[in-house]
Amino acid sequence: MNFDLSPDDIRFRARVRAFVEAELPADIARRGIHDYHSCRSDVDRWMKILNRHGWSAPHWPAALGGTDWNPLQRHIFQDELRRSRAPVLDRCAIDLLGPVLCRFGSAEQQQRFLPPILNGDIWWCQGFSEPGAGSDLASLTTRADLEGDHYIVNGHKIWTTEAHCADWIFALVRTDQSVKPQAGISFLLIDMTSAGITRRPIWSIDEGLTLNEIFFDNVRVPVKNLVGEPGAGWAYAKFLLTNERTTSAVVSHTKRDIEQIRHLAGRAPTPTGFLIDDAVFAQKLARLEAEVFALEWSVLRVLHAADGDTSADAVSSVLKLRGSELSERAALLAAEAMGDQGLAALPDPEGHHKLRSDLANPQIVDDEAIGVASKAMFRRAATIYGGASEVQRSIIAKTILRL
Amino acid sequence: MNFDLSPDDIRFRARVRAFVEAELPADIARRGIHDYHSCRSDVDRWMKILNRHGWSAPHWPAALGGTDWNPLQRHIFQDELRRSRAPVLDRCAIDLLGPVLCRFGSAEQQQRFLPPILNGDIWWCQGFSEPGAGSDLASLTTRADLEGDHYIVNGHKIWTTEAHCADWIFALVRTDQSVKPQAGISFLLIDMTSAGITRRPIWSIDEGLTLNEIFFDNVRVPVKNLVGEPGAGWAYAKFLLTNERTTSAVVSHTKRDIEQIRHLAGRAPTPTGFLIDDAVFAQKLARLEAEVFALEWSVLRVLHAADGDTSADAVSSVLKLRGSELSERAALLAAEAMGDQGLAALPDPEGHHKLRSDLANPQIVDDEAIGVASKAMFRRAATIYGGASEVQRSIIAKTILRL
Amino acid sequence: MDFTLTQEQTALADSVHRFCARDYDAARRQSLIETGTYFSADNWRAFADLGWIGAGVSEADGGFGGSEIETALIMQAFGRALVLEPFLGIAVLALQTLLALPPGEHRNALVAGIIAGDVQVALAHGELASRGDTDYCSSIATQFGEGWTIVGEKSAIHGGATASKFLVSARCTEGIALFLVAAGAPGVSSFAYRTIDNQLVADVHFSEAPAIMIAAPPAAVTAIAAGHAHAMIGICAEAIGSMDELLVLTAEYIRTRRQFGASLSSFQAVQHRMADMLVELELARSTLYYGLANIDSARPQRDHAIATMKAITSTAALFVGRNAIQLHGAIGVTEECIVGHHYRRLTVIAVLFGNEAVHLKRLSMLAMPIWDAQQVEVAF
Amino acid sequence: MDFTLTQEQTALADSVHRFCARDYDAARRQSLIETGTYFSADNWRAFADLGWIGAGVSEADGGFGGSEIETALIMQAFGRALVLEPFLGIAVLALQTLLALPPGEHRNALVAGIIAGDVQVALAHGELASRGDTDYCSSIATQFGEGWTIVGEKSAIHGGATASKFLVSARCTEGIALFLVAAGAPGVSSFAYRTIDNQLVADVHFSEAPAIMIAAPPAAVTAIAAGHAHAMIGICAEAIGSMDELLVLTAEYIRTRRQFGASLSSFQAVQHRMADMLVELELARSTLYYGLANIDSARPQRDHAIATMKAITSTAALFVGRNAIQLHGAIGVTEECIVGHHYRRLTVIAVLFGNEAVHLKRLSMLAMPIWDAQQVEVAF
Repeated sequence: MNFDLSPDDIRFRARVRAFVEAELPADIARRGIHDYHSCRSDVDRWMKILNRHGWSAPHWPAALGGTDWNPLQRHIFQDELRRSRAPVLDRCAIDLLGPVLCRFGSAEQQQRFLPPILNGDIWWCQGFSEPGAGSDLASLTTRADLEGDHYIVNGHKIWTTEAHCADWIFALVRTDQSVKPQAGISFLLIDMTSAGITRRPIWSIDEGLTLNEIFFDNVRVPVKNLVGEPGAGWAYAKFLLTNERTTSAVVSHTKRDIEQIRHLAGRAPTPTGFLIDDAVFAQKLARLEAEVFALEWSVLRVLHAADGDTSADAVSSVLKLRGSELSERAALLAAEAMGDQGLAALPDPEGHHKLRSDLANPQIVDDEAIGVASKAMFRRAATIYGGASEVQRSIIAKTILRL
Repeated sequence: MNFDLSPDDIRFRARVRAFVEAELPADIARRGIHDYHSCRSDVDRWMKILNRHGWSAPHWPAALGGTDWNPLQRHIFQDELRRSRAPVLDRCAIDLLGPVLCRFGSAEQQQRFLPPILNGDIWWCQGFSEPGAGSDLASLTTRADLEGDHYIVNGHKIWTTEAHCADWIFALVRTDQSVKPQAGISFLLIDMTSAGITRRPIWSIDEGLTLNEIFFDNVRVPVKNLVGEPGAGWAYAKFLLTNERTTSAVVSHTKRDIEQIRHLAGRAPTPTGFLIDDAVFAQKLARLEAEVFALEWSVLRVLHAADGDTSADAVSSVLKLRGSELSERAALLAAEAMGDQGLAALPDPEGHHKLRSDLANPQIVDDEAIGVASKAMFRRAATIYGGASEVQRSIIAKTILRL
Repeated sequence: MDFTLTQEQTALADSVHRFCARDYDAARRQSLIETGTYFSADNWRAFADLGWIGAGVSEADGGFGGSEIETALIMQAFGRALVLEPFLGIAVLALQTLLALPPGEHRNALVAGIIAGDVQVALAHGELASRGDTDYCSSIATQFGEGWTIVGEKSAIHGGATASKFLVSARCTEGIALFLVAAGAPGVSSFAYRTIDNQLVADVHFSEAPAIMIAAPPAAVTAIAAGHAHAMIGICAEAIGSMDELLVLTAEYIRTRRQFGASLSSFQAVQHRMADMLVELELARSTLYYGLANIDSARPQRDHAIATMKAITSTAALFVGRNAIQLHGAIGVTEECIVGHHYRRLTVIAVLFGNEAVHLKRLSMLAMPIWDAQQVEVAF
Repeated sequence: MDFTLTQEQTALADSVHRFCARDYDAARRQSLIETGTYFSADNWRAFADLGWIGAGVSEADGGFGGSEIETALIMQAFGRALVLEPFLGIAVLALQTLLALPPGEHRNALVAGIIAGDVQVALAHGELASRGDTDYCSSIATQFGEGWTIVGEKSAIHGGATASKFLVSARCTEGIALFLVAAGAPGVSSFAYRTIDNQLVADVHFSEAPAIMIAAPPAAVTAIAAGHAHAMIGICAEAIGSMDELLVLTAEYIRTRRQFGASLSSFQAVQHRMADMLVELELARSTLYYGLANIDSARPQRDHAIATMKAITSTAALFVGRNAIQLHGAIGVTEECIVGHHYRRLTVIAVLFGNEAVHLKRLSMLAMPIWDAQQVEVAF
């Protein structure tokens, strides 16, 4: 056992920090402090900067535009991006689709789709969930029927993140009705401008827009847009999800939240001083801090697990389960810190986040305080998406505890 | 709606308080402050005092030695007894068996058994649980086979509270093997001095003795000791349990714990003063206090439910579930208040509670501090006995929520 | 003691539920939101005409002779329907503060106007630093000839967005007094905004605003405390109504929704979560009764009941709201699902007038005797 | 970073586990309890002879060249077997306090004696008022010719029941110093007693007891803090071992125990509870690594790691211990079931050297920067 960071890793962090401080545009950095989702223009600009340095997708193979960093370095890189409040990239493309295309895509698909992803030119969304198939993906019913050199897609996807601004979608579709449920599923890439696609935005509890429904009505998709083998979609989807081993812990996001809470509580007046000096509030914040460090060291354990150690996949349920709870608690604690102002509806002053109304509290001007209420509400979904906590507990019981 | 106590009820509490202050012997009162179970001699003396006033079993019918108090008055009576730290009576006889005999016992059984119960002359234990039948009583296997005018009892009971000092046991036994499980069970009264009975004490986590195993080897029990009808034992057991509607909330016990914690924390030194002034400890204590008052008002609701309102039975699961949790938390908080001394093993200085060793901390002399560690450990069982919390949640889901 | 409703109380509760079912369904509520008004003058008129504003006011004060129980019944029904109008701020907090003052010309006229639905008065007392401490007030009143002027910043004032008059707390030499200030008076700037529950509040700034004193120090402090005690019962009752609705909605949903080939309600983890939600709700309901029982008790006893109620109800509200969404899954976090709106309101209620921590701190400061806390007097 | 054990570490852990399986099964442990000794001199001799006392000590100091990792491995194995001897108090707390002092005649001799298993020295530092605050000390040292005398009351001293020498903290004019006092010296009264986990501790009272100063103020305080940091790693490792054992025992039990016609492990509520226990355990294990990574770091960083570890492990210990019993049901609260003994030990560990609240308070006082807390130096 040895818990020291290597000098290389320490230098690596310094290098990333220096890069971000030099390259992240000031206006994007300031908007990054706000608790709204980054707007597409900020993300696009930042991805192009990263891409110039070859850092858009560090976890991809170096030959396809990634890097040869080790898992710890990739974690440090993400950690520094969160620290600097840089925009969050197009995760669907970079983190989910990218690794699948790198591994299972044809050379032609790789050449066609990977470069525009790295440069932020084409945005993707993920079409997995359906109204009748949430946590239970195997029961999906969207079908793709072969007709010459096209698939004809019919069906209905839901909870499709960022679909309102996505250019393409990668979807799980049923190409074979005759085999058992998992075996008939294929992985298809679909141009969102195709005829027959309708998008319906689903506004969410934070009054923001990330979720959508997508209806496919006889949408024609060229067969060359099928990834890998027909019927192998289930395996690709499982592969895709294992790439989320440690990111679902959202440790770096929550660390950023703790900094924010300290900032807000240090300025929040109470009858006797400032909230940060209230012993009970300080305990809650310290508890959160302790749990986040416990989670970060759990992430470090998984990052250093031997290649092919499948127990690390199971531990990712631990990370998701606790990470999502901490993420929600952190956002609520930030709101609590702000007192009366913590639950004021506040539209993005930059105008990118659409609230239903502009009746906002004009007293809230601190960048760190902007969007806190929306974040607190949005995070209510953290223990639901990506496999609800109840599902994670069952996975832990079955795969780790073998109950 | 009207939430005021009637002048009668207020006067009633004053009357009980005056009675207890006048009649509870000083030495018993002092020992009652300790956190050990009362010793039999204290209970016996106190029961005789109560019996002289006709107050041994207020919830029995007045004609059979009880009173005509209303449910609120019975609650106030118990509350005042807890407040004064009077010994806890022989619950098995008074609260469990008594009402069954009053309702289903023959006149002869009532005349024979009720008076010595009221006077604390004969102690009882309850033989329900078996090694293979804990929460799942219907599967019990102890059998009683009719042979002339005797039942021959063979089997094995476990978790039998106070059996080591009980004179008699009331037991559920299977008298008919041929019918469905619930239908073959009878309710039998057995003299513990009968030939063929072996008791094995089960020391528990607090190093105290309340639990026992009892083995029946061809024990002869006269048929006249059968309560009610053969095969009706299941119904009598259910009736017996409904008499615990509100007592399982143990509200008055936990109120007494809060007083104790305040006392201990007010004298527990910290680097800067006393623990009671520590904001974080004070929050924990206040949370406990708030929950206990919430529970007490829930008890009041059940006490005032209309006769025959069966929903009150279901609510008793709510009371047991939360009441047992609070009871455990209160005991742990008392131990926490005492700091280093909170988990010191401490034999009963009166010598009634047997610990495995007499290596006790001689620094602990405050009556309120004696037995705290034992209590903290004993209360770990609170969410297990009398229907574990998991069983209570299922009952609530099924009977109240109809899931 | 009697925990059942009288015939009149049942009739009142039914009448509010009927109104909400007919005139305050999700679609009508949503239209108040989408038009950006968050308030309907017609509804307010109905509240007055149906006698609800004065339901909890004695006949001597021009009301209909009920008590806080009637107010709680109305708020509970409003909680089920998530009514947006500031009944709490105006018909409970401001009105009950006024009622706690000794009779007088201004007080009586304001009370009559509020009950009639003609005047909306908001209590401008809380400040950003208060954080639920009702004793806190840093605004300053200065005498100026016959009248007064006020300087101060009041925060998140309920009903402040639609009120035409403010009842303002401010410090004069002798302590905290109450003043009447017209919303349109010079020196008054009001910033109305929404909280996440789609209710309107206002930050109101007074910069040498002209004012009339309507209660001097000792009476004013007493009245503010009384008003807040009533308001806390109001929001706790509202929370109970909202949680009642969530339990019904969630039970329905999990019975019909199927996953992994079985209805959600057949999963033990789901059943037990629902059981825990019910426990939280029922304990909170019990503390509402504890609060109601003591609304007219002497202060330390009333404070104990109110603090207990608010602490318990705040955590129950967060727990039930959170888990109602959790059991609904993704649909629960959409704007079109009413469950999320209940969560939003319950989250606001949990911090309104002080969160759990504030009220637990109050409980520990009170250090009330455990055994006599419910009996105002034991004749002994 | 490398989270896998070296070959030598694996061998050490195996050796301790083998010893415990062979010489420390439940029956042998119970006999130590029933004979009222709670300690076996043979075992202590074995701990020394097998090189465990000196396993975490550098060769320069007469040890076997390991680090705190070796100590943690031993304590973790002891946690699984619930070893009663005061390895923690003597071989970790006292020994590491001494090791943190500058070399010197007394220190070197005591270290050698402890490692050899010949001398048992206990650190008499904590007092009843300390409650986990290692900076607290109210005992007084007075110079008396060449030597010193000490007046003070030390509380719950680990290893104090069997120690022949006490390393005592007391205040002199310059601050807190460390003194050596023989257990049998005049003015020393030692009251040994059991805690609920069947471990012995002692309250030790010094009434003008003669003493030799072995560390003056700044060095003494530094050493006491270092000794406690090592001891906290020791008990957290012990807790991990105990929790590991509880998860194994409980999983076995619920797989075999049947209720309502099905094995307990088939109930979803039981499965989910076990999952939550595992999560608590794994997060605690992670903080043990955080603590180990920083045992030699500069103080604010070391303090952050230790406080995080102790806060997280304390709550995990209570949660896992409590629920292991809960899932066992009635059998879990009997003395003959080892599960209850784990709970008793875990409950003690949760408060030893300060409970969760104490360590969270320390964290908030530290107010460490979030981003650089793990990196001792970012070359930037």
